[in-house]
Amino acid sequence: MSDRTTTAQVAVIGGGPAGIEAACALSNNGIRVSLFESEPVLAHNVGNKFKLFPDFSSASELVATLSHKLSGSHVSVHLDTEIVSMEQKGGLWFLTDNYGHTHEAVAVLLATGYDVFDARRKEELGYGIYKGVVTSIDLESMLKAGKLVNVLGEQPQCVTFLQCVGSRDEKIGNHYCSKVCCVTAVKQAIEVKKLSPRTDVFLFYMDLRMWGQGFEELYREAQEQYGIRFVRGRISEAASTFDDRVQIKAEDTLVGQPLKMSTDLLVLMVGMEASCGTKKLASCCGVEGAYGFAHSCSPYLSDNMTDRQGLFLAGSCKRPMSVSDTVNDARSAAVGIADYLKTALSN
Amino acid sequence: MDFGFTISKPRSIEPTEAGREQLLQLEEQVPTFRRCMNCGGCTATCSAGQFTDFNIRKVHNLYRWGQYKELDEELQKCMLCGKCTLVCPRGVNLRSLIIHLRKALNKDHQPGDYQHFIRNNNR
Amino acid sequence: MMKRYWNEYQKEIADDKFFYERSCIRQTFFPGSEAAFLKMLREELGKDIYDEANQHTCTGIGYHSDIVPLQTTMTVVARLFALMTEAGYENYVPSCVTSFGVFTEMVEMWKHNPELLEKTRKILYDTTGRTFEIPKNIAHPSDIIYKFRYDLKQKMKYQLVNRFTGKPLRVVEHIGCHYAKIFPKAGVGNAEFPYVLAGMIEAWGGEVIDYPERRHCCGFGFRQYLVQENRGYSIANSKKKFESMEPYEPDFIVANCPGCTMFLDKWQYTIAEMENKTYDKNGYGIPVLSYEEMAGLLLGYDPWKLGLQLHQVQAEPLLNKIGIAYDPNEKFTGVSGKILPRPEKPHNLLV
Amino acid sequence: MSSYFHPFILPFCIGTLVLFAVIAVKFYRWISGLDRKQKKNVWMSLLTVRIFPSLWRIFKEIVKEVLLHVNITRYNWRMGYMHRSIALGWFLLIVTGFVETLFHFRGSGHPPWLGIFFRFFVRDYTYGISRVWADVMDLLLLYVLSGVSIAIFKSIYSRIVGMRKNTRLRWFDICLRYSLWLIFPMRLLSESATAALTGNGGFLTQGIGDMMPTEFAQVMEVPFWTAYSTCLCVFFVLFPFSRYMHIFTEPLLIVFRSLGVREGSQPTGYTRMELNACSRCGICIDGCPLDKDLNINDIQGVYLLRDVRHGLPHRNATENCLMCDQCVVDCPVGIEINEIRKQERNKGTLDTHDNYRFLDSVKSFNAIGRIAYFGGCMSHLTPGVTESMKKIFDAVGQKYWLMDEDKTICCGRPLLQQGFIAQAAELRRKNARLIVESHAQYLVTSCPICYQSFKKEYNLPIKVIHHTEYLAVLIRLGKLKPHKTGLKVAYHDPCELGRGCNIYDEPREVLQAVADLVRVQKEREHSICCGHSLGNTALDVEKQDKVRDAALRNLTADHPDLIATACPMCKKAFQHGQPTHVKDVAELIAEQL
Repeated sequence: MSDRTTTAQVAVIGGGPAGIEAACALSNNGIRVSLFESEPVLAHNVGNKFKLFPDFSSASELVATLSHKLSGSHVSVHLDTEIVSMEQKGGLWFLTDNYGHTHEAVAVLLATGYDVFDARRKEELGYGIYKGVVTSIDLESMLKAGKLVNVLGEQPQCVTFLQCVGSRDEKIGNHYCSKVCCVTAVKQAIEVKKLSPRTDVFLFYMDLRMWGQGFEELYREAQEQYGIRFVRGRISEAASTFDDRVQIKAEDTLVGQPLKMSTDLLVLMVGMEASCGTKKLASCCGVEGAYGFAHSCSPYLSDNMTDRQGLFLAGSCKRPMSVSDTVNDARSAAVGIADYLKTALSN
Repeated sequence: MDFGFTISKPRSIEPTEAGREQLLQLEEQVPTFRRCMNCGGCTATCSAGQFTDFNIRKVHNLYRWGQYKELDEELQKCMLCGKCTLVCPRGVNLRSLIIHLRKALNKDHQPGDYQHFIRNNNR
Repeated sequence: MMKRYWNEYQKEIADDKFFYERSCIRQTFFPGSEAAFLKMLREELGKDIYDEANQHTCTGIGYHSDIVPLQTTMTVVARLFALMTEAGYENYVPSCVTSFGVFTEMVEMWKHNPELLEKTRKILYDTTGRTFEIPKNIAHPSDIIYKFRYDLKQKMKYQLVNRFTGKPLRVVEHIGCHYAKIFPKAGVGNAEFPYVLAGMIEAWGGEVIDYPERRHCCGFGFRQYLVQENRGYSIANSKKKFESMEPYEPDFIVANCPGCTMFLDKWQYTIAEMENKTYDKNGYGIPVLSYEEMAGLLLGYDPWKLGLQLHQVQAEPLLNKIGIAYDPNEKFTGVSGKILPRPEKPHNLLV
Repeated sequence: MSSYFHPFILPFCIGTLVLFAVIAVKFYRWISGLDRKQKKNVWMSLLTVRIFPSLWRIFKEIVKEVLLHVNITRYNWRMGYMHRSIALGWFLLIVTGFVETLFHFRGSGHPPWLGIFFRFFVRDYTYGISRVWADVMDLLLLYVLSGVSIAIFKSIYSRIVGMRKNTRLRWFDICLRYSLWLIFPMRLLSESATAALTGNGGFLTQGIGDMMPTEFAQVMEVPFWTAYSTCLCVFFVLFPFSRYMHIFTEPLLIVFRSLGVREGSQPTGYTRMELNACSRCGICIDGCPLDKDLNINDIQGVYLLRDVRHGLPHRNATENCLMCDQCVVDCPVGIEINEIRKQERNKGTLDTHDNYRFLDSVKSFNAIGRIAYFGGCMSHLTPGVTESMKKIFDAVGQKYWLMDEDKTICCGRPLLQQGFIAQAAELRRKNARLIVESHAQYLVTSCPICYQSFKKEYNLPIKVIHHTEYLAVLIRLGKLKPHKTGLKVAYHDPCELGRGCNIYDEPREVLQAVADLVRVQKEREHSICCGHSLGNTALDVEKQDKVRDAALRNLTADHPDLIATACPMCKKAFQHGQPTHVKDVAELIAEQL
């Protein structure tokens, strides 16, 4: 074996909440784990967030806790290391990274996560063309910086959220629901109101899916305490006004009349897509499912397993998932992997 | 003639068998029609709707319930520009829907006079 | 063969010796109908029917419009019963469906609240010095014609058959709401499937149309009609019925309630004037007959003596279809031989 | 003269007479069936001096297309050879036959059928120069026979002439095809039999004749000639009712087209000419995206023309077409297929008047000294294009009037394409009023659909240009000096701009100023439609997407950095496809100012 090769019992690809949680759980059971993260930092998707729904706990604290846990474990962490291909030979997995190094493992956990939808593909909404049009990710960093301003640098009079950008859209090819945007929008709307109480906040939705514990209560709070206006209709065009605000066209479907209004900020609730890494590795291993996500054996009893021996999945590389679901899924993956290792090693 | 009162409009929609048949026929012609989830994107973007009160979503929902009154006149406002079809997140073929709706609502409709021409001029 | 469950319910209808009470609307708008009914019973069937000269309203219109209080209605009904008792009859026959409903209702109320009956007897006696017995049998004239429909059929000159096509005439039957909707057991065939008119039509060769709004109210609705501003609601109900029956292309409508006969007839004119819409293909409207007129025509009575010229929708196309002979010149000659004034022609409805 | 008669010539003579009588009647009906405008065009062309050069052009085109089949050869040389060998070969066979007869009889005194049955009647023609004639005739017959054999092979395996598919023919046409194929072998046999007996054949017929036993030739000579004559008769009598009518119709079509006749919104006698001029060669099937990508194989031009001509049901062929004009460009006869399709789409009573009164209140704008810019309906969904154009106008100091900044009155072309003629005209009147009243200098539009409409259907008093033309002019004049980047760009020709309006060079010229243009396998007039064309209402989005994906595959084969196009509709279609960077030409320029 060359010095460029590392060996471990388990290779975890992806250093987000799923990867870290699973790696720590495995490591705590005495299993040797390597973790690969293509970015120079861990958990960058969560790290970009300000607060988490539904209880407004801090996202950075979550990341810090996870990092702390990881550094306290015996996991060997490889940052800035992107796994570009992998193959299975004689019961072992061989992973090749972007430096050309090979890593060996008995089991592999794919925790490659998601990318956010590129809102420029919905050109009619003007992202990248009008400055007043931002994505939910952009808004998150504004909220994090505690500075919510319109194009002119003033406190916005009006902020409008639009749901389902890049999700539930057959034209873009994403038929699925991204699951977390509804509650995220409600959370962000409340945060906008907290930061700037005099701003009018509108939220355009097609259906509001408040599926988790505390979500419906959050929705009600947004209506009752924060006076956020919910409009059932999809915005189909955005244009700019003479004063650099954004003019939007929608229909209030409950009134049955078209609606044309100006807003300082139009926030596009961009959905989740399979990340580049997910797409690449899932297709490389032949576990590619719908829309480029990785495909698990069955959603009920073997949701962490794949059709390939020793290849496991955790988190949003399978489908859009919230942070809490992701972490739980990672733990269940760790249990599955530990079981697998027992049988694999005894054979 | 003024009788001092007018005929009241029905307060509620009462679906009929005939309306159901008509709807099924339309759904057969434009299968994507069933997919609509009433997001209103079509109405929001509608070119004609920028000038006048024309709501294609409302029109086809009224058709669903067999409320045909004045729908034909309403549909004539459409310019067939195709923006609605382009923005529809569910891929409803709205232009086809509009043409078929107009055919269904227009009792005198016959295909162009060309058939007649063929009969007279063929071979 | 379709099973007709309503056939299983038959109400009790007296055989002979009837006390007849006229209807406010029928005797005003369709006087020939009541005359024809009496003639049919007396001459064709040989029954005893008494036509009291001192009779009066049952208060039905006022009662259902909340103008006349209940106790007043009870007393008025009691007086009518007193007239019957005095004349020595026990079988009450009110010409109007609403009267029929009122009488049935009052009798039912007295049955459950004897103190009300006692109070009514006392008031009637105190005010008029009359006493009364509750009738043994209350039947609507349509019930009686229904009961004797086969006897009448033997005397009929015509059938409900289109003589041009040889097919049965397509008939819409309309039952007044107060006939069986208040007390289902008071109607032949119950409230859902009143068979009283359908039985006549089928016995006499016609075909009954079963259309979606068959049981819908004609739109009279008392309170709705009485206030002009509310009439839009009344007419909307009639319109709903017409729109529902239109695709079935009925040859005529027959009703057992005088109010229904009147509104189904007159509203067709109003709708034609307001919206230029008629419900037959040729623009004449659908003729509306009372059951007495229908029976009378088939028995060969003169259409003009039956008073068909007083209807808004003219019956000539129907008469031609059945093949009933009539003299167009006699149309506006009264019973007394006096020439009646000719009505103005409507703008839209063809006559 | 009577010595040159034999009963077997009768079928041929009858057939020929019927053929010419029927054709005369048809031609008369078609020509008298031209509408007023078309007749006016014909007279205008005939009565001016322009007629002389056009007569020469007509002659040239007839020779090139009817005999030489230059267009088909250009499309595919094997297919061209097949058509040419039969058409030109047969034509020369007839002409040479007549010349030979004339030569033999020194001008006159012979019955007209002699040219066809020369060898049978002139049995002693075996000396001197006659040998040369016989060889020439045999050579021509061989030429035709080579074409017929290719045709027979093609009917089994179309790839032999480079076609993906054979046209599906009516049984009537199939039968007639067999009778056509039989004619030439029968002639060969007849002449060989005569040659066997008389020795008057050329290298081919004599060669075969020499192999025939004399008794056989004696018995079979007349039956062979009779069969030959009968084949000709059957073919001629049924000819005018079959696809072969194109042989005589095509020259007529060329004449009238050269005299300035074009399809109108209603079918006329000219339409009948076009319908009859289709030889059902099937070239239109070859390029059709619906056939290639969706396997929809009953709607192509050939089937539309066939079904319209014979009055067969054709609702699907009428409606289900992208109107991408690929078939129109490919058609070797130059039939205006999609104009006929539009006539067929005529919506009759659905096409009502006075629908758009709500547009009457729209006010024009005093745009004296400005240009009018019309983004088009779709441009509201591609703000990148309109914003870039605004930036460019500002950069060159051009004052402009945004005709449809907030709301657009559709140009009417989508309605027209769907057969709503009156409604489209109403919209054109509304827009034309706004444009004329504004007194703008000229009209720039970003949408090729609107561009084609304004240019061809509006008759506007001002010049209409597409924004790519505008940008090309600005760059040529040096008013715009964009920075050249190293981007590799593949350009997609929108159907309406390229095949529709012949604008291929300007967008490329503009692109080359800012980027490196990558060659695409199918480009210019062969560019693949983006699939989302407004010409079609019958396809659902899933199917449109399949056509789009084929177009994308074609464009991205060379892995360009981005795809450039010049149509908002195409741009949207590609944006919705697999994540690919798509930009309008205008955006690329605006970015590099």
